[in-house]
Amino acid sequence: MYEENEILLDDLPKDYMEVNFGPHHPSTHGVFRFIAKIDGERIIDIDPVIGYLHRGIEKIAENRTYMQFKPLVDRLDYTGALNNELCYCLAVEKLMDIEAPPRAQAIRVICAELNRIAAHLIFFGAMGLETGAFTPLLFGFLDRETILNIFEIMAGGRLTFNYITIGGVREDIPPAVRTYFDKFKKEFPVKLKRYEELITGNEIFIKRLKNVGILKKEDLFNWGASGPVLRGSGVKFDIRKVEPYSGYEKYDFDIPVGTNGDVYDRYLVRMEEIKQSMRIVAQALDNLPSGDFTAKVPRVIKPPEGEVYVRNEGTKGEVGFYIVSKGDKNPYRLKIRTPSFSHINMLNFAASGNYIADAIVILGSFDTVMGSCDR
Amino acid sequence: MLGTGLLKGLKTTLRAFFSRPVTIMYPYERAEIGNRGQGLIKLRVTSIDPIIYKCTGCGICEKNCPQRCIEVIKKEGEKQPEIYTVNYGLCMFCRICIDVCPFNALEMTQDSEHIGYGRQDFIWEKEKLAMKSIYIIEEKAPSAGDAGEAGS
Amino acid sequence: MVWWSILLWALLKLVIAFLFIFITALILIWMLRKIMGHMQYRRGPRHHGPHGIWQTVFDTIKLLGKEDIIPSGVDRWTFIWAPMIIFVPSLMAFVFLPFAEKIVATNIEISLFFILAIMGLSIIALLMAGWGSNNKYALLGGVRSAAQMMSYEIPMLISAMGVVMMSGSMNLSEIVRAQQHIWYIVPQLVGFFIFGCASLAEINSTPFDIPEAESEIVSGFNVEYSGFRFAAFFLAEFVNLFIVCALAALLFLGGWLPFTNPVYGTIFFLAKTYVLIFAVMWVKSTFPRFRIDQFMNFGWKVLLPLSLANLFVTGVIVLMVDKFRGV
Amino acid sequence: MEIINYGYKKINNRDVIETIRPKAEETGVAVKFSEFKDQLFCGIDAADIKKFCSLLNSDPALSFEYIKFLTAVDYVEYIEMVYCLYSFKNNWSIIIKAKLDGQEPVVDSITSIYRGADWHEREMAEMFGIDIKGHPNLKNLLLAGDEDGFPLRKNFEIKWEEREYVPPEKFE
Repeated sequence: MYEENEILLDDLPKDYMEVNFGPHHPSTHGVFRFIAKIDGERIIDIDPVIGYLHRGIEKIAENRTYMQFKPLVDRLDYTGALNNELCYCLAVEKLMDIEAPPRAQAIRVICAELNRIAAHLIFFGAMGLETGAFTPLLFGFLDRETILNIFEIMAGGRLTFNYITIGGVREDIPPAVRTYFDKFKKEFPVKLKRYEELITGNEIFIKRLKNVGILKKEDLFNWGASGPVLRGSGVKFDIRKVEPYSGYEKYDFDIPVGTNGDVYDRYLVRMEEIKQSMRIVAQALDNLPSGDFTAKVPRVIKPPEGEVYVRNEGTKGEVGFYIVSKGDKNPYRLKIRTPSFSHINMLNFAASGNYIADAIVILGSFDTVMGSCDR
Repeated sequence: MLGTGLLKGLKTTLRAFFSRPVTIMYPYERAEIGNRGQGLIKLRVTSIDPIIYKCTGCGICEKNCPQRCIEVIKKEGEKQPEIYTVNYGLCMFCRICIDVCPFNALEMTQDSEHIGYGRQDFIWEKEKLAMKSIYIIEEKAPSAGDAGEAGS
Repeated sequence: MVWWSILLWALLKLVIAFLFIFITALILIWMLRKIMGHMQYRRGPRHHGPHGIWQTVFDTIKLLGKEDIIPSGVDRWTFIWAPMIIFVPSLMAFVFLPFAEKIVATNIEISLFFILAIMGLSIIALLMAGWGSNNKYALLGGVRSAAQMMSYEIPMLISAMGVVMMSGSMNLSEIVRAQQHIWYIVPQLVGFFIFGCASLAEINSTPFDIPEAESEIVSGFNVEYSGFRFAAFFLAEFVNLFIVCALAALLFLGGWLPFTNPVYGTIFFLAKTYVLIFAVMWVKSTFPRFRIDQFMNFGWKVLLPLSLANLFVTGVIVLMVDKFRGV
Repeated sequence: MEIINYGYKKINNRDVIETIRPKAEETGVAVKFSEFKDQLFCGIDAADIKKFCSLLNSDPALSFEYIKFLTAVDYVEYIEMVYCLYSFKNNWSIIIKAKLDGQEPVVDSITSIYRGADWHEREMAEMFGIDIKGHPNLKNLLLAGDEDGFPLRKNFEIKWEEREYVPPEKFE
């Protein structure tokens, strides 16, 4: 029907517009830039550019003693600082065969889970912002404030703490935390129901998130995704359950697992994890074992020669520390495995082919923090 | 029905509209900071008029500070450090110096309101470290009109 | 009347109209910040004057005082004239907007038709701004706003036609007088819903603020503007908000109805408009934003057929009512 | 979305070694197992990393589909590549180590098997100067590329230098 020399429409040379979602962009979760080739509203290809927040933490680690390096670990995933500290301290303790006393383990679980709630509340606010609603951010930060007050009384800091030390915890948990948390436990479920009303049930929100950025199990394994991104696609994998650390096997809590792996499921998984973390902290506070809060640790920490890899369930996914020690004060080599690094690696695979608005929402659903991605 | 999610969302914001706002007016009202708050580090002093510091200038805190922001210089035979500066531009308030000090001559206060116009404003000498921070400004309470509203 | 007194009188009216518009825009900006604040458990501006009343005045002075940056590589003519052109439709719409029984600048027979036509002009300004500022984000924003305005202009007009059919005339004062015994929101509820959605889209309000979507294209067409040009865009947006709410109040809520004398009528009309403005701001601080294709589907596949059906049903009922009354 | 609670299987490295050793012999990969604090290490030589990883990944009984991380350690005489794999099906994890030459480290890329290793390898290439053959796009990931030497090598000395600000010439 066509003559040979007639040019078919899609043979015409197409040059796409290269839009630069630059390091300074409202919804790239920190200093992260991706160059998107777009054809009208659809994104053809995404080229992520990272390294703007690269501080060379792994090189610094080789010139610091184990105690000196610990405050730097908070600066990795600054929204879930205590989880990083816990993972680092567990790694060093595994090297030196130190076991934290039960009270310290319980206090550490309380810190880690409260920090997870705070990080998920930031995610809730950011996800609202990505889809265009400004109010969830304020609601989320409003409740995060009570958790930060608890941290201020217990650990001293609000975002970065240096509270969990090698062998236990820096100071004992004050009784005021109990009263603060009881008040929080009474008020928070009411507010959480209010979030469900405000945004989770909202038809526009559901239309924006359902069946967007669907990721299957096999691809996620291959790309090395972890945490809520993995559980959103139906993988029953939570490191607190699979390799329990710091006494997690003592608490009974459930793991939310999504069904069809789209952005909405990842959102629901994280909102459900807030409820589960509340249960854990409540159980931990109820039967808090007595006893001292730190083990006997030599003043200068010199772990024996060897290498160890310990991983924890951080707020964004699997956080791991691979420490090679040659027996002297400084670690010989320290590799930090962070979830955001693998998730942004997957961005092109997950987000290209969608609209610009969807790509932004998919990036938001990975909940990446540039501190932990660039190290 | 299709619109219920939207209507529930509207109900939430309306309830927020008629409930009390939670923001505090920062320079006039202040949220109280827990007693373990990470504020500026202070040198402990045993007596005031001939200022005698508990610190003996041994320099352990200088060696242990991850950010190398403490500088201690002491002449031999002296009991007190001749120069003791803390560079708050670099300090990350990790309290390692307080832990390792054998004479517990350092303590952490809760005052974190310090402003400076240049990098040199953040390098504090001995004398400034010993005094209570002079930068907490006692602001006058908001005008009557606001106060009434703030109370509601 | 001698010719110069006519000129003087017209000039006076223009100054009054411009002052009214300017003050309304300031009030609306302050109102938005206060309402949105309280809806998020925080107070709005507080520092300048009781409850921060003078905040927007100072903002405007700041914006006017800012340096007027015209980026290099910009299409100068369109960049400079876009903010001027966006103000024109907003101002001209006030010429035909009746506030009370006799209070209207010029009362012509087809005032509704004129206002709706003028509202369509602001597309040109947004496109000029989008193309003129030589910035990919702005271009995306401009083209998106053109697509949005065009696809939501038609449902808006057709839903307004339902009211015109019931009242029989295009003159806004006639329409208001025709709502003596019953406000048109009752019979024309569907029309009111369509007019509401379409006008929300016209003024880029939240469920439909695709052109200036902060999270994707960093506030679309007014990315490169600063100083008084940005103030022009900002004020025009709020003036459009006032016009659209005033129009909805006139068409569906019976403008100044129970009070025929000018003073009470104007106050009551403004009260209705501000109730509608509160509703728009309430929606603005709650809902997330549509995606571009869902937004187009909603416009063409939902609103348009719905408004045509509404037009058809109204026509049939009006004809039956006329035959029944034997007109 | 369903909410479930499940226990965990304690892994012991014995049966991991039993299953891997015969399969490795078949494909001709010299494997040396060792244990340290209940972690399973597996030393192989650099040439057949790709073969071994594809075996671990594709074999249904092993199914090590997940790559935890990939890094390198500079022991001055030689550089050691460390691969850590994990199998969801039977909750096994293994750390594979391979020694590369100290001066010109060369290894072939496993991005074709584990897409997740893409960026890890790019980072190792720019931090250690390892020449990774077969990598799709091997350009700088975290660094600007204007450092002299490779930062994470032990011979990279950290020096404080004042770089004066050179304003770029007029934008073209």
